[in-house]
Amino acid sequence: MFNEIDCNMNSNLQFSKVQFPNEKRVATGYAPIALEIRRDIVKMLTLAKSGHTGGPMGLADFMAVLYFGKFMKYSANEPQMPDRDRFVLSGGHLVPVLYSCLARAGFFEPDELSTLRKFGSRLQGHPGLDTELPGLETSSGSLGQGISIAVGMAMADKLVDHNDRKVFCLTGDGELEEGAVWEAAMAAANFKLDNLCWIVDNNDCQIDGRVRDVMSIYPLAEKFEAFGCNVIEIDGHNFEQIVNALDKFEQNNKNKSGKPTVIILKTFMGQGVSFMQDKYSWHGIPPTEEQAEMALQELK
Amino acid sequence: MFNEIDCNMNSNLQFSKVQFPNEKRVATGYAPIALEIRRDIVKMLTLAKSGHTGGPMGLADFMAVLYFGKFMKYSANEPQMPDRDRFVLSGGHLVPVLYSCLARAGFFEPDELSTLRKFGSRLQGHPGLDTELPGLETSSGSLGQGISIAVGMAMADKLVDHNDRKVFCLTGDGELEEGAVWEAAMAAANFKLDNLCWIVDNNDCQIDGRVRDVMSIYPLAEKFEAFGCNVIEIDGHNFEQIVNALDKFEQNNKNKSGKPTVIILKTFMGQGVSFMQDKYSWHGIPPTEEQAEMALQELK
Amino acid sequence: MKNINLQGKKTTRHGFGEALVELGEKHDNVVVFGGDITGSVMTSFFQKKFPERFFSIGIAEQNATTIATGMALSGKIAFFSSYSAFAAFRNADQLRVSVCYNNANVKIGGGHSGITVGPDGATHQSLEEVSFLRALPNMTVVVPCDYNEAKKATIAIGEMYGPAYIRFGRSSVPLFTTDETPFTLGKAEVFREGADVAIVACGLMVWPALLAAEELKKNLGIEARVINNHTIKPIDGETLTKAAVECGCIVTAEEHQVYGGLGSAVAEVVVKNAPVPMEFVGMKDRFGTSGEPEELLEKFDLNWQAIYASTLKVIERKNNGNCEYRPLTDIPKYEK
Amino acid sequence: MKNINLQGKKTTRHGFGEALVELGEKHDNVVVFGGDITGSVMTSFFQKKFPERFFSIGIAEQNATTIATGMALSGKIAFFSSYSAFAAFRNADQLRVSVCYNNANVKIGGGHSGITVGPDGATHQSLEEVSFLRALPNMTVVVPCDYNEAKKATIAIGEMYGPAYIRFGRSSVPLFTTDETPFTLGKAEVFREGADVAIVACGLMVWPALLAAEELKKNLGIEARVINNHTIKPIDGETLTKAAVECGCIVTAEEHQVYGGLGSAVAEVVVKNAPVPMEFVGMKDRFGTSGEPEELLEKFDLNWQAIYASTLKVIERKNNGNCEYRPLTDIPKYEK
Ligand SMILES: Cc1ncc(C[n+]2csc(CCOP(=O)(O)OP(=O)(O)O)c2C)c(N)n1
Ligand SMILES: Cc1ncc(C[n+]2csc(CCOP(=O)(O)OP(=O)(O)O)c2C)c(N)n1
Ligand SMILES: [Mg+2]
Ligand SMILES: [Mg+2]
Repeated sequence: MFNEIDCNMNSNLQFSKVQFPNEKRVATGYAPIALEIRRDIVKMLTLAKSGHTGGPMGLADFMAVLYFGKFMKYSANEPQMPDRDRFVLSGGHLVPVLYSCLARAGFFEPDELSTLRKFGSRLQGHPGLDTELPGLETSSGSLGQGISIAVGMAMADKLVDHNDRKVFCLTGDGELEEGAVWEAAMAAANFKLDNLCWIVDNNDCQIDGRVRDVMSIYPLAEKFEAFGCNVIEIDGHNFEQIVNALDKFEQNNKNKSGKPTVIILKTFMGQGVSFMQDKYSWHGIPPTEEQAEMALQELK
Repeated sequence: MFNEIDCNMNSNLQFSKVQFPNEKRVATGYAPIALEIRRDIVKMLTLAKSGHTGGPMGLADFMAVLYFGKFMKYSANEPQMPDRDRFVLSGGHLVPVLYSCLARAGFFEPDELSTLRKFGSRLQGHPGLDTELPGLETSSGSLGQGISIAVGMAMADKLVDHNDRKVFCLTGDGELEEGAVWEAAMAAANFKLDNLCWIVDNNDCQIDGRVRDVMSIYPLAEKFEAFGCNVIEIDGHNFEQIVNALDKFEQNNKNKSGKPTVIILKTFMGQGVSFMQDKYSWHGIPPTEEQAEMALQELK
Repeated sequence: MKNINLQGKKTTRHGFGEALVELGEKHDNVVVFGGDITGSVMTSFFQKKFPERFFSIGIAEQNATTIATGMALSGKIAFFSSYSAFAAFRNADQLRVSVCYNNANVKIGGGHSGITVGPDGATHQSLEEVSFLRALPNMTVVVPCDYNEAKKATIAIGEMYGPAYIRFGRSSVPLFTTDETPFTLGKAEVFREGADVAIVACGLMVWPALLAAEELKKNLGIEARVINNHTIKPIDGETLTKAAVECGCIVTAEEHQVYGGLGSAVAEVVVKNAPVPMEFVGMKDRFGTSGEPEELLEKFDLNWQAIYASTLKVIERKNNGNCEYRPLTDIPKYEK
Repeated sequence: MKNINLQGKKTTRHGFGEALVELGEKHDNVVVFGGDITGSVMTSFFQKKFPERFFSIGIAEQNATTIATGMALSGKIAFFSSYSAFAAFRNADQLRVSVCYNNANVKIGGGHSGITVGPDGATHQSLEEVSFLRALPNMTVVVPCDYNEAKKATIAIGEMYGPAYIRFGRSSVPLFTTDETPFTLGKAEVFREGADVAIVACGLMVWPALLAAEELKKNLGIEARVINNHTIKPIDGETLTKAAVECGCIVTAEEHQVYGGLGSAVAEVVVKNAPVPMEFVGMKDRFGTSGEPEELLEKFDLNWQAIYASTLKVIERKNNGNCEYRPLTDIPKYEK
C-alpha cells in the first residue's frame, strides 16, 4: 500500500483533500480545478525529486476541461465502466497532470500523489498498466505509440463494437517528429475515425530547445489537413476556446463527419508559474523546495 | 564468378550485348533504351522464376532518362569516382530495373543479368552491398529506409563536404505508408537539401491492391508540400516531362532553393506489356516462359 | 518414432491462415490486421471469411502493432501478421512497450521467416528475431515444425491470454505430425526416444533432426533422442534437463542465428541445471543470400547432414571431455 | 586486485561524451547525430566543440540511424546516441538492414540503460537490447564498467571499422579502472585471479563482482576469478573457456535480462567448450519499475550480495553435481 512508501512529506507539500466528483463538475468553474492541478504538479514533482514539470503545467487548463467538463464520460466509482470514453496519454512523460486529474476526479485519494516515481508506487514515472491504477487506460513512455493505441481503440468502438464511445488522445509536439505518429494519422483518416479527438500540446518546446529549432514540425495544421484530419487551432489556456473546440469535436462525431479531429493547443510550457513559463529547460526537471514554495505562492 | 551459376538459359531469353556508355547517352534517344530495359526485366524475371516484374517495368522510362540522360554524373569505369552523383533505390524490390541500367551503362556485362536471384549472384533479390556490385550505393529491401540513407548522403555532401554532388532516391508509393518516410521528408526539408531529388513511383499499386484502397496516401502532393518539399507531378511515361522535371530539380539545386525536390511520377505498373499494365497482381510475380514470349513480342 | 510419418509437404503458413479462420469461427472477438502481404501470410483467408473483422493497415508495421494493442485493450484478440523480418523488427519498440509492458492480448504472426524465404535474399531472411522476442517479459514464442503444428500453435496462442509470437515459413516443408500428435504450449515433445545424444530442434529443423537420428541408428547404432522444442519461451526446462541428464550431450538445430535463439535458450537451461556438451546447428553469425531454399539450407549447413556431424562431434566430446576453445561459428564460411 | 581501487564515482555517459570530443579532434570525419536528449547522453559536448559536424534529428530514432548510415556510406564515422530503450529498439529494423547488412560505419550510443535509469520506470529501463544486438551479424557490442572504460571503449569503437553499440548509464557508478588498466575490444580482462569460481560481469556489475570476491575471500577463503567481459560481441571465447576449465563453475552478472544477454553468450561458449555449472545474476524476465537506482539494484538482486549468493550456489553444484531442474527465474518476485 502506498502509505508504506516513504514520502518524506514536507508540510507545505501536502495535498488538499478536495475532489470534484461527477456532480460537482463544471459547477465550480474550471479555473479553481486547473489551479489545484497545477499545485498538485508542483508538489508531486518536488517530492519526487525527478520528472517532468513543464509539459504537465501547460496542460492543466485543457485537462481541467476534459476531465471536469461534460465531454468525457467516465465513472470514478466504476473505472472499467463498459461505455466509458477513454483518454490515452501518448506522451507518457506528461503523466503528472493525468495523475492529478484522476485523484481529483475520485479515482484514488489525493494523498497518493505524494508517491510519484517512488518504489512500489502505482504512480510510475511513465504510466504502467501493471500497477492497475484506476482510470489508467494504457502504459506509455516511448513517444509516438499511444496515438496508435488510441486509433486502435477508436476502431474497436466504431468499426467492431459499433458503440458511441469516444477516444481522446494527447501527444506532445516534439512527439510529432516520430514517423509512427504519421502512420497513425493516415490510418485515423482512412478509417474515418470521427470518434477520435487528438490533442497536440503545441508548446513549441522539447528537451533540446524549441521544436522549430530541434526539428521543425511546421507548418503543422497543413500537415494534419494533408493527412485527412479536421484541425482546430486554439489557445490552450483559454477555457472558452477549449470548450468550443471540444464542442466542435462532439459535433463532428455526432454528425459522422468521417474525419478525426485534431485540436492544436497553443500552450506555454510551465504555464502558471512565471519562472517556468515558456522555458524548455523545465521539460524534465523538478522544482527545488524553494522553487516549489515560490511557485505555490503564485498558484493561489 | 557468375558464369558458373546455372542460369538455364533459353535462347529467347538471351541478353543483347548493347551498352550505352557515356558518349552514347542521349544521342540514341530514350525510347530504345527504355525498350531494352523492359526487355531485360522480362528476361531476368523469367529466368529468375521469382521476383518483382510490375514495378520495374513501370520505371523503365524514368530510369532511362536518369541513367542515360545528362542528369546524373557517374562513370562505369570508375564506379567509386569521388564526385559522382548517387542513386539510392529505397524500394529494394524494384532492383531489376536498376540492374538493367547498370549493365546497359557498362558497370558489368549484360549477360550477368541472367543470374538474378540465383545462389552466388551479385544480383541479389534485394540489393546487397556485400556483393560489391559496381554502381550499387546501398543495400535495401526493408521499405522506407533508403530515403533516409539518401538524406544522410545529401547531408554529407551539402553540409559536411560542401561539394556539388547530387543524390537521387526512388521510393514506391505504397512505401509512403511507412512513417519513417515522413521522418525523412521532415529532415530533408529542415536541412534544406536542395541537392536531393526524391522520386515517387506513383503507380497506385501495392501488393494487396490499389494504394488508395489498402491505405490511402492521398492527397499526395499536399502532404509533401506540408512537409516542406518542392513537388513536381508528371506523367512518368513521358520523356519530355521527365526531362523537364529533372531540369527543374537541377535549377532548384543550382539556385539553392533550400528545398528538396519531390517528383511524383504517375506511372502504370507493368507499363509496356498489355497484359501486365496497371495490374497490381504483377507486383511480385515473374512471367512464365509463354508470357515472356508474348511480352517480348510486344516489346519491339 | 511413433505416429511420425512423412505425409508429403505443406507450408506452415497454410496452417496459420487456416487456424485464424477456425479461431474467428470460435471467438467473435478475434480481429486480424494486414500489412499488405496478406496473401503471402494467408491472413487473406480470414479476411475473406470475416471482412468486418479484418483491417488493412498498409505498410506500417509499427502502426499495425500498436493499433492491435488498442484493439486488445478493448477486449479483442488481435493478430497482426507480416514477414517476420518486418513484423518483429520494424515494430520492436512497439512490441516492447505497448504490447509486452501492457501485457496486451496481441499475437504476431511472423511469416516468410528464416533462410528458406530463398531468392528474396538477406534483407528478407529473418534469422535474428527470436533473440529479442524471448528477452521480452510476458512474451510467448512458438516455432512450429510443420503445417499441422502451425495450426495447433496458432489456435493455442489465440486461446491463451497475453502477447505471443508465432513463426512460420514460405516454402513447403515435410508434414509429419497428425491431429493426434500431442501439442501443449510450453511443453517440448520427445518425438523419438534415445539416450546417446539429444537433438533439440524447432521449426523446419525438426524433420532433418529425425532423419539424422535414423541415419545415426542405421550407420552407427546410436540412439538419438529427438525433441521438438516448439515453444522457445517459456522454455520447457524439465524436459531439457532430463535430456541433458539422461543423454549427456545435446545438439540444437534451428533456422536462426546461433546467437540468441533456441540453442542459446537451451544452453541457459543446461548450464543452470545439468551442464553437458552442446553443439549448435544454426546460422553462423552471417547474413543470408539469394538462392533456392534447399540450396541455402545445404550451403549454410542447416540440414540433417549438419545435425548428424554435430551429434558425432558432441558425443565425442561427451566421451573425451576435451576443452579447447572452439568458437560457435567454426564452420568455414562458404565460397561464392 | 592489482591497480583496482575505488576512486569515487562518475557516470559512464561522461566517458562517452568526452571520448566523442577526443575522437572529433583526432578524426575530422566523425559526425554525431542527436535525438533530442543530447544533454543526457552528453553528445552536447561534441555539439559544442564541433557544431558543424553535429546534427539534431529530433525525436526520430529510425531516421537518425538511417541518416547516420548515409553519412557512413559517404566516408564518415557516424555516431547516433539516445536512450538505449529507443536507440536500440525503435530503430531495430534500420540497425539490421541499413547498418549491419551494409556493414556501415555507424556507432550507436545507448544511454540511460538498465534498471539504474531509476524513477522513469519500466519503459525507460532498457534491459533487453543486448539480446538482439549480439544476434546481428557485423555488430560489435560493448558494455563498459566505469567512466574510464566507457571513454576507452568509445574511442575503440570509433577507430574500428563497422557497426558497433556501446551501452552506458545515467547514474554515477564506482570508478575503479585507470588509464593503465588494459582495454582491448573483444578481449575479456581478468580483474582478479582465483580458481574456485569465475565471476563474469559487465557494465556496472563488475564492481559488485569485485566486492563479492573480496567478501568470499574474507568470509570463506574462496578465491573467485573476476572477469570484466566488456565486449559481448565478439565474445572472448578463449578467456571464458580457460575460466570454465580452471574454475569449474561460473556466475555471470549483468544489468540486463537473464535471457539473451551476457549470461547467455557465456553459456553458449561454455557448453560448446567446457560445460560447467553456471548461475545467472540479472533481471529475471520481468519489467522494472520506478525507484532509486540503488533501491532497484537491491530489490531486483543486482548487487554484490546476489553475486555472492550465486557463487555459493554454483560452487555447491560444482562439488555435488546436482541436476534437478531449477528455472533461471527462480528468485521470488518482489512484493510491492
Ligand atoms: C521514442 C522516444 N524517444 C525519446 C524519448 C525521450 N523523450 C521523452 S520526452 C521527450 C521530448 C518530447 O517533446 P514533446 O512531445 O514536445 O513534450 P514536451 O517537452 O513539450 O513535454 C523526449 C525526446 C522518448 N520518451 N521516447
Ligand atoms: C518494411 C517492409 N514491410 C513490408 C515489405 C514487403 N513489401 C515488399 S514490396 C511491398 C509493396 C510496396 O508497394 P510500392 O512501394 O507501391 O511498390 P510497388 O508495388 O508499386 O512496386 C511490400 C509490402 C517490405 N519489403 N518492407
Ligand atoms: Mg512540446
Ligand atoms: Mg506502388
